[in-house]
Amino acid sequence: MSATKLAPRDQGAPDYTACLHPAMAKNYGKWVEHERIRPGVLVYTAESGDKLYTVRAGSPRTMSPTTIRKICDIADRFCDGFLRFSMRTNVEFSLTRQEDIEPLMEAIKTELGFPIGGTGASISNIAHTQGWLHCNLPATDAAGAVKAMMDDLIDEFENENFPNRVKISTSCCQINCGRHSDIAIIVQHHHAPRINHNNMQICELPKVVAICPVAAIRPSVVDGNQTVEVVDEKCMYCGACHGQCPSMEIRDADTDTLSIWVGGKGANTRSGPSLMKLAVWGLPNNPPRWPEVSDAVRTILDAYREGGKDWERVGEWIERIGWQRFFEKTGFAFTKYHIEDGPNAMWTYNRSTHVRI
Amino acid sequence: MSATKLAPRDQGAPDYTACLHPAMAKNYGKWVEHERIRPGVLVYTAESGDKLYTVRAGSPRTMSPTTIRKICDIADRFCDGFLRFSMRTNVEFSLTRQEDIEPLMEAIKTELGFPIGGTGASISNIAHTQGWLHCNLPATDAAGAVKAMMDDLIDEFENENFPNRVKISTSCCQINCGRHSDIAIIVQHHHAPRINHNNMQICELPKVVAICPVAAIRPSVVDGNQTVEVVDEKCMYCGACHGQCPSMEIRDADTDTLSIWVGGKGANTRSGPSLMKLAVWGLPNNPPRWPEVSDAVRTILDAYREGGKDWERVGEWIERIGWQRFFEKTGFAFTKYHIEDGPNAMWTYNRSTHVRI
Amino acid sequence: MAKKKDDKGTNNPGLNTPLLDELEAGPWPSFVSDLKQWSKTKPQVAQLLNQLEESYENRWNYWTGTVLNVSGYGGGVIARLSDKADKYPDLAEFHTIRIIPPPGFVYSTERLRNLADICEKHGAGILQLHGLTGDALALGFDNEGTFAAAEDLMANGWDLGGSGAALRSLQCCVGQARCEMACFDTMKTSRFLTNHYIDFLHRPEFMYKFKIKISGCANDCANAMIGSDMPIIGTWRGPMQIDHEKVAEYIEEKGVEHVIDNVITRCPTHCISLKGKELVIDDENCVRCMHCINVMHKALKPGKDQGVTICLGAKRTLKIGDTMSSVIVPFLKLETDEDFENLTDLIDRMWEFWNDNGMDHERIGEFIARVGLGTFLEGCGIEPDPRMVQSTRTSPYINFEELAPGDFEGEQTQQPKVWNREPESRESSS
Amino acid sequence: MAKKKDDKGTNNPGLNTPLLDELEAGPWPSFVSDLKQWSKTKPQVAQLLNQLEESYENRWNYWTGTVLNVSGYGGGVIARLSDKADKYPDLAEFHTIRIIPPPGFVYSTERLRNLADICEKHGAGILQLHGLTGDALALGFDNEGTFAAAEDLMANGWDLGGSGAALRSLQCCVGQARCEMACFDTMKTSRFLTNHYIDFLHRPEFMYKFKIKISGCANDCANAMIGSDMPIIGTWRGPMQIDHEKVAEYIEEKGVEHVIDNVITRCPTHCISLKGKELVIDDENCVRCMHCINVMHKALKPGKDQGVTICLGAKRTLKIGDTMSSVIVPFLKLETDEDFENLTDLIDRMWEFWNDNGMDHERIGEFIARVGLGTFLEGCGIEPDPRMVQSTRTSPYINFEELAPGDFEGEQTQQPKVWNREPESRESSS
Ligand code: SRM
Ligand code: SRM
Ligand code: SRM
Ligand code: SRM
Ligand code: SF4
Ligand code: SF4
Ligand code: SF4
Ligand code: SF4
Ligand code: SF4
Ligand code: SF4
Ligand code: SF4
Ligand code: SF4
Repeated sequence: MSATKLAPRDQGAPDYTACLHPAMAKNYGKWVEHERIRPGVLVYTAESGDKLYTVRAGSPRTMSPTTIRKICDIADRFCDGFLRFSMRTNVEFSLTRQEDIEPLMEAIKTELGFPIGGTGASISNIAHTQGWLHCNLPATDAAGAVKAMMDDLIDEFENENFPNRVKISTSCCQINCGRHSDIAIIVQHHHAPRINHNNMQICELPKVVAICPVAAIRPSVVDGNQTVEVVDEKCMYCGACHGQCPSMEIRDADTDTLSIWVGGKGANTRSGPSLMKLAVWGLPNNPPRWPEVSDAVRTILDAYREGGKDWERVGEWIERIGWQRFFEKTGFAFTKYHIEDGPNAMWTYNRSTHVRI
Repeated sequence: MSATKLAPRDQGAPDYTACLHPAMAKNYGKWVEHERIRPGVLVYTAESGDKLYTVRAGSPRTMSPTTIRKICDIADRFCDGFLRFSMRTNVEFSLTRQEDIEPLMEAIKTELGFPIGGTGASISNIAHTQGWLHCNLPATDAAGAVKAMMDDLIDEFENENFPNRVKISTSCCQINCGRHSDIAIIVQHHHAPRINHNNMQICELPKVVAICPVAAIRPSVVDGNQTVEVVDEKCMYCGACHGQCPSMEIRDADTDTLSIWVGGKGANTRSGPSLMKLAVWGLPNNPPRWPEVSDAVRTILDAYREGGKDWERVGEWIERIGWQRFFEKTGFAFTKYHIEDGPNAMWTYNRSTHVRI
Repeated sequence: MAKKKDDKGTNNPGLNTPLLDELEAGPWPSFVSDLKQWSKTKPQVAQLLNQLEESYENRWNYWTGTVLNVSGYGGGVIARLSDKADKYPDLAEFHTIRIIPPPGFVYSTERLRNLADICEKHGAGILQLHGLTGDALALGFDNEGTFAAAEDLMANGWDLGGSGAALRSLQCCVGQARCEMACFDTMKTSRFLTNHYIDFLHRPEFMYKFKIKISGCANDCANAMIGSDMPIIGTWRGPMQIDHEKVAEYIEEKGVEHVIDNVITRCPTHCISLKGKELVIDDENCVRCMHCINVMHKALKPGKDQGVTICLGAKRTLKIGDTMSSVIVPFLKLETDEDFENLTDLIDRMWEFWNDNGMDHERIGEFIARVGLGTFLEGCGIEPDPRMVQSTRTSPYINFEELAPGDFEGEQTQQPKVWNREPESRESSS
Repeated sequence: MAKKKDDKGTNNPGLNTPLLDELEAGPWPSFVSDLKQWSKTKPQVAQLLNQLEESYENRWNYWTGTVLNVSGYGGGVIARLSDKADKYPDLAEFHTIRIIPPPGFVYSTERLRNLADICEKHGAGILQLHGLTGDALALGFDNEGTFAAAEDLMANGWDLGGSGAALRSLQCCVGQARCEMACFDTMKTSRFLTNHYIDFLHRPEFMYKFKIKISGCANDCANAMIGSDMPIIGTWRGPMQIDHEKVAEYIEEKGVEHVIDNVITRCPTHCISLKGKELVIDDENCVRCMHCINVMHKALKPGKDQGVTICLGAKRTLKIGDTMSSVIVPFLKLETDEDFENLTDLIDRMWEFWNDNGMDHERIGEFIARVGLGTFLEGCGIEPDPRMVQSTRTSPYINFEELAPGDFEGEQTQQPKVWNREPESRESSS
């Protein structure tokens, strides 16, 4: 590369105005109404009376240039050469000619093999993380579990049969890049990190000691090497040290398990944002299709569909019926591990006599 | 006393059945209905059809035998020789003859000088603590402030003009034996404890060091005496050490101030119990009548009466209208001191975009 | 040095209380007026008022605490010495005796007069009915007077209340004696627990104080939820009682809007709906908060199958900040002897675990905050129940004992990855 | 050692992925099928799939992180080295480039093809649209390929995204481009802030990462509240817009019960009431949660005087547990240049205080949790506002600077009480 002239730096975000469908550009800030024609298809009406149809298609997020080009081909044919991706890695094709909706949907299905849906009270695409494909920390894969789950849930993507939108995410380690969701799958470790003392980076030592939230790591010397040791009794297996220093290995293929969390919500609607909470733990890390995870998610979804009132998100439904009923209706066990510990624990206890009996 | 034969020990609680008004004894567990005839007077109806009238009179809690005997005289005349005290130190006269209600009320007013009321959506008697009359820790008096406040609020005791019951309490130190209430008055200190090094009890040393919530106290030696010292920057002026050891003096007549807290609630009604929160700070400790306190309490009460919906307790009203409106409507200033600090602070922040604009 | 009772009031300086006198004006009954009057009978009360006047003037307190015990008891007396004993000799010892009142604060005038008589006889005779924990407080005894009063009280069927690191005197609402909301017998429960545990009440041997308060229903008139380590609160299971005729009458009288605004929208779980003139309650989701019953108390009542919910942990703010009570037993019947045994069995186990593992001055709520509710339940042999929590945990870091490596068959196969490369930090050339 | 691009796929072992093949079945589009197909064009992708197959088999990961920087940039590349480089030489260096997408993820096919072309040319060509922070992710570049791709991208108008202790690529919802709920121009704001702060995005010099996400309204489709250090959320002041005719139509169509159950009872502040066929909103108490507007979106709309609410502090759980965003600016107009200056001025002050006083790896939410919101506000020169808190403090222990002794006139008059008696511990005799 040494001969190459450097390209311009620090250009920032591309000019979006050049990327807007003409109807979007024209009616920017002047939309007045939307309606769902059918699952996966919305129509937006502008002050001008213009109508913009949008067809939402589920993507696997990770795509080859071939697939990207197929998407572009379709957008060129039906959407004046524009398209967008949604916050949940769906592809959105917008068009102004109503009569093109059917042919467009046909093209999406046959040429891309992407399902159409993810709108309204459906299950949209599952947010997921890098997993074994690219991250250095994962204890499981995320894309594989998502593919398996979505195979199972495809009807729920293509229809709008829930009390409200259902957002699902999976993460491949406890760091949880997948964020809080109505339903989230994450990993748990079950013993303290093992240390590769031969390989400890001196430069990392102070950082790795500092990052432990419970001060379980202390400097030590093994075989004359500066290294660290972990106080087993204190360690809560969080893996923060592992992220800081790869010689602290937190993962264990034999003992790592998956767990499912429910009720995370970012929307400020009604009760506002809320963190997700533990529903089921101890599911096996079972590639390639993690059937136990799909089953448990399905169990939660069925109970939610049956018990939720319109507009209640998963967490709001559980809040209303109470956790006791949640466990009754899903059949999962409530254990002492479901009870929060740590500094904020008291705030999660039932500080009233409000109980369902 | 050495000659006295010891009386029987460990007898426990007196037999309440011998202390029940006959109508209470007869209809124990068989009451079906109550109604407020007028403020201060209730009628209870039993399955048997029996009716029991109850007149509630405000007492100053601290009473001489003379006053006690006057109470007994009235109860003998109208109540078959029985009476009770309520949870808020009111005296309750129960009777079965409706025609005796007026004469009873007359007797209470003229012979005892006690007001009648405290029922329903009124302000009942103010719960208070020992103060300078008997405790070893107080920075202010409680009974005096209560007397002054109740003089001001007597109409509110005798009528039921609020959205819901109003419970007020005062405490004479930050320990706050007065408990959480709709409105509570407590004391604040403003500098670290001063230490009487000559008088430090060695036996107390480990205890006083241990009790400091922020580890601000450490052992030290002054003039050859084992004593302690306080790290000023750490101290939060809580006074825990003062309760443990009188040689740690937290009070300061010149700088101690009073503050008013709102929204405490023990009832499980609706939203359930809640802790009280800071409304106003920095009121002067101003005996004998603490007029600034009465004024501030009145301001809160007026705003609550005007803005609260039926059945909303003070805290529920504030929750609904939001703290911003509370400060607007009362005219009190919101300051950085109103923002919680310490470990649970984050839980009190507004973790949504819910704002009134 | 204790003085003879007869000495009291010798050289009494006379009342001089200009500030306190300002508390005589106004319509609310004045404790100052009452005590001034009383000081004519009990001269030491004049000294008390004079000292209080100085407190008002200087905004300063003149009492010092000490310890005084009646033979066989480790608590019940709050002993105070005046810092101004030179000036007010009768305040040199000026103690309060805590006396267990009849549960629910019910009195016959005979009993109440008896109390006043004894307190007058042996001390200053000032009574406070009642202290915030629920004792009858009698103020103003010197050491000898305290001992004499205690004997006299006990000879008359009274007993001392709690103080220090002990079970405290219990408090309960009037309950079934006069209230149709009461879901169980609060007075009986209060007396039963007091007497069953009287040893723990009188001889402090806990980690720290323990308060029990008892309310007949969730309205919690006994201030149990915020004022006690262990609130016992009446409740029911199954549907509440609805008198549909009275519901219709109520709606007729007050109008639909009133019912929506005051009942329907106020239910914490939104489990009530209005179908014409009928209230329909989704009983599965009623959390027994009492609100709708309070509003429509002639039409609605607690259900028939009654019992209690037991909570744990409230205290005020010292050290770790306020703790609130949280559910420990969602529902317990409290009628038969066996039911009461279940209750004491539970309390025994909780006390044992707390006292075996707690720290000095650590209330049970602080103890639970420190060790965690999960550990506490396990220590007491109580099954975890989702009703104990408002929500399950948010923190993903869990110490799963069941899944510790030892419980897995065979050896750990995966060793730490050998990370044997120097970390590279590169920049594109030029 | 970097290899020449031409080498890729030499001695490619061929695909052997029985487990991954199971992810080809089923109706959902399969990334495995796509990549298998693509491996015919890019042989290194076959190695990638084979290594992934081993991960699936052994439940183990084979990537190690490292650092690689494009000239002039301190981030934007997530560099990975395979632990199985011996077996899969083309994975020896296999980096991801984070690329700033057009705000709102809008693309012309021209731009998207351009992106795909460049990525194919210099690396494995795998794209993820988009990463959870909001970057366009391009996977599979070796060191040289990374540098070449970066130059090519930049020559074509793209720029690198954020990584490390830097401002991260911003993310915003589609907003005014297609949504009638949008209360401000999310795309413009996103681009403006990206470009204004591009230096902080490209050259990590913060305490730790800082994410900004932007949603046009409180529905928060951009996941700002739980996924960013600083959510910027559209809102309005004054009354919302109501089309009373459409309200009546809606009630007609759906019935009163439906409206009560889905609108009236769901309002968090109970500020909506139904008077016949009219909705009455107590605008003072509307907290702009969007719920009623979502349900009756043809009849109700955000008010006309629009702006943003700014929050601060969300991050996931590492170290101190999850933090959530809380309000820092209740309302800010965001239309004129001056408005935008107000915004950057605010951000500048917050960043300065955080970076001057924060600790290593401390996100701004953790920083606030440590120093307290009061201190933070003061440090940034922001006025405290009650809308920043859900409730005022419960802890009575306050360090009042204003009332420190120095601020009082004169000397402290009261010295500690002289407690010069031995504590007495007495028992009644016998
Ligand atoms: C396209 C997209 C924005 C974008 O810029 O990409 C979008 C678009 C719309 N959202 Fe959204 N939301 C989008 C992600 C989200 C997210 C974030 C996410 O999915 O990760 C959330 C917040 C999730 C959370 O709480 O953590 C979100 C919470 C909502 C809500 C609130 C739902 C609730 O009641 O809590 C609404 C309101 C509604 O449903 O009427 C909403 C409403 C809408 C509306 C109806 C707004 C409008 O008038 O256009 C849009 C049509 C959606 C539909 O599916 O019927 N959108 N929406 C995103 C599509 C994601 C997808 O492909 O599935
Ligand atoms: C007599 C007393 C019980 C006792 O054993 O002494 C009592 C008696 C009644 N209470 Fe109470 N409450 C009594 C203290 C309390 C307390 C504790 C306190 O005042 O310190 C509370 C809880 C305070 C808190 O939340 O911290 C209390 C919260 C209630 C409530 C719940 C109000 C709410 O909506 O939150 C009700 C329900 C109601 O008002 O209908 C209630 C209702 C009642 C009823 C109507 C119950 C009944 O059917 O008899 C009684 C008539 C009261 C009246 O004043 O109209 N009572 N009530 C107490 C009178 C105190 C006084 O003299 O003022
Ligand atoms: C007398 C009484 C106030 C009154 O005038 O009614 C009182 C008076 C004292 N309380 Fe209290 N407390 C009294 C009810 C309460 C309550 C209310 C309750 O029980 O419902 C509370 C709040 C609830 C709680 O238990 O936390 C209360 C919370 C405290 C605390 C703070 C505990 C905490 O951890 O935050 C202390 C100090 C301590 O425990 O270290 C305390 C300590 C004290 C001491 C013993 C001061 C001391 O440590 O030396 C006071 C003795 C004063 C005296 O001369 O009699 N007192 N104290 C109440 C007891 C009367 C009775 O027996 O009926
Ligand atoms: C790529 C991505 C997942 C994905 O597949 O989409 C990702 C991947 C990584 N995240 Fe993340 N995070 C990604 C979005 C998130 C999010 C979601 C978001 O931004 O909305 C979160 C949760 C919100 C938050 O910021 O906390 C997130 C929380 C973390 C954390 C935990 C922070 C915490 O304090 O709890 C770490 C570890 C850390 O910061 O020390 C982390 C660290 C990492 C690292 C850099 C692992 C490491 O420390 O070495 C991962 C690099 C993987 C790779 O090979 O590319 N990542 N990470 C996302 C970024 C793509 C993009 O640029 O568009
Ligand atoms: S969740 Fe963990 S393993 Fe997965 S991408 Fe994020 S940091 Fe990497
Ligand atoms: S896993 Fe977490 S708790 Fe354990 S040593 Fe590492 S950083 Fe500390
Ligand atoms: S509040 Fe403080 S000063 Fe008042 S009685 Fe209780 S412990 Fe004593
Ligand atoms: S006042 Fe409180 S914080 Fe200060 S030294 Fe005493 S116990 Fe510690
Ligand atoms: S707590 Fe319930 S039972 Fe007891 S007095 Fe109050 S309303 Fe009646
Ligand atoms: S008691 Fe409370 S929870 Fe039960 S129906 Fe009535 S208002 Fe709802
Ligand atoms: S956040 Fe609001 S403005 Fe943005 S897309 Fe969602 S609904 Fe529309
Ligand atoms: S936007 Fe939310 S807070 Fe405002 S009126 Fe509608 S539901 Fe109520």
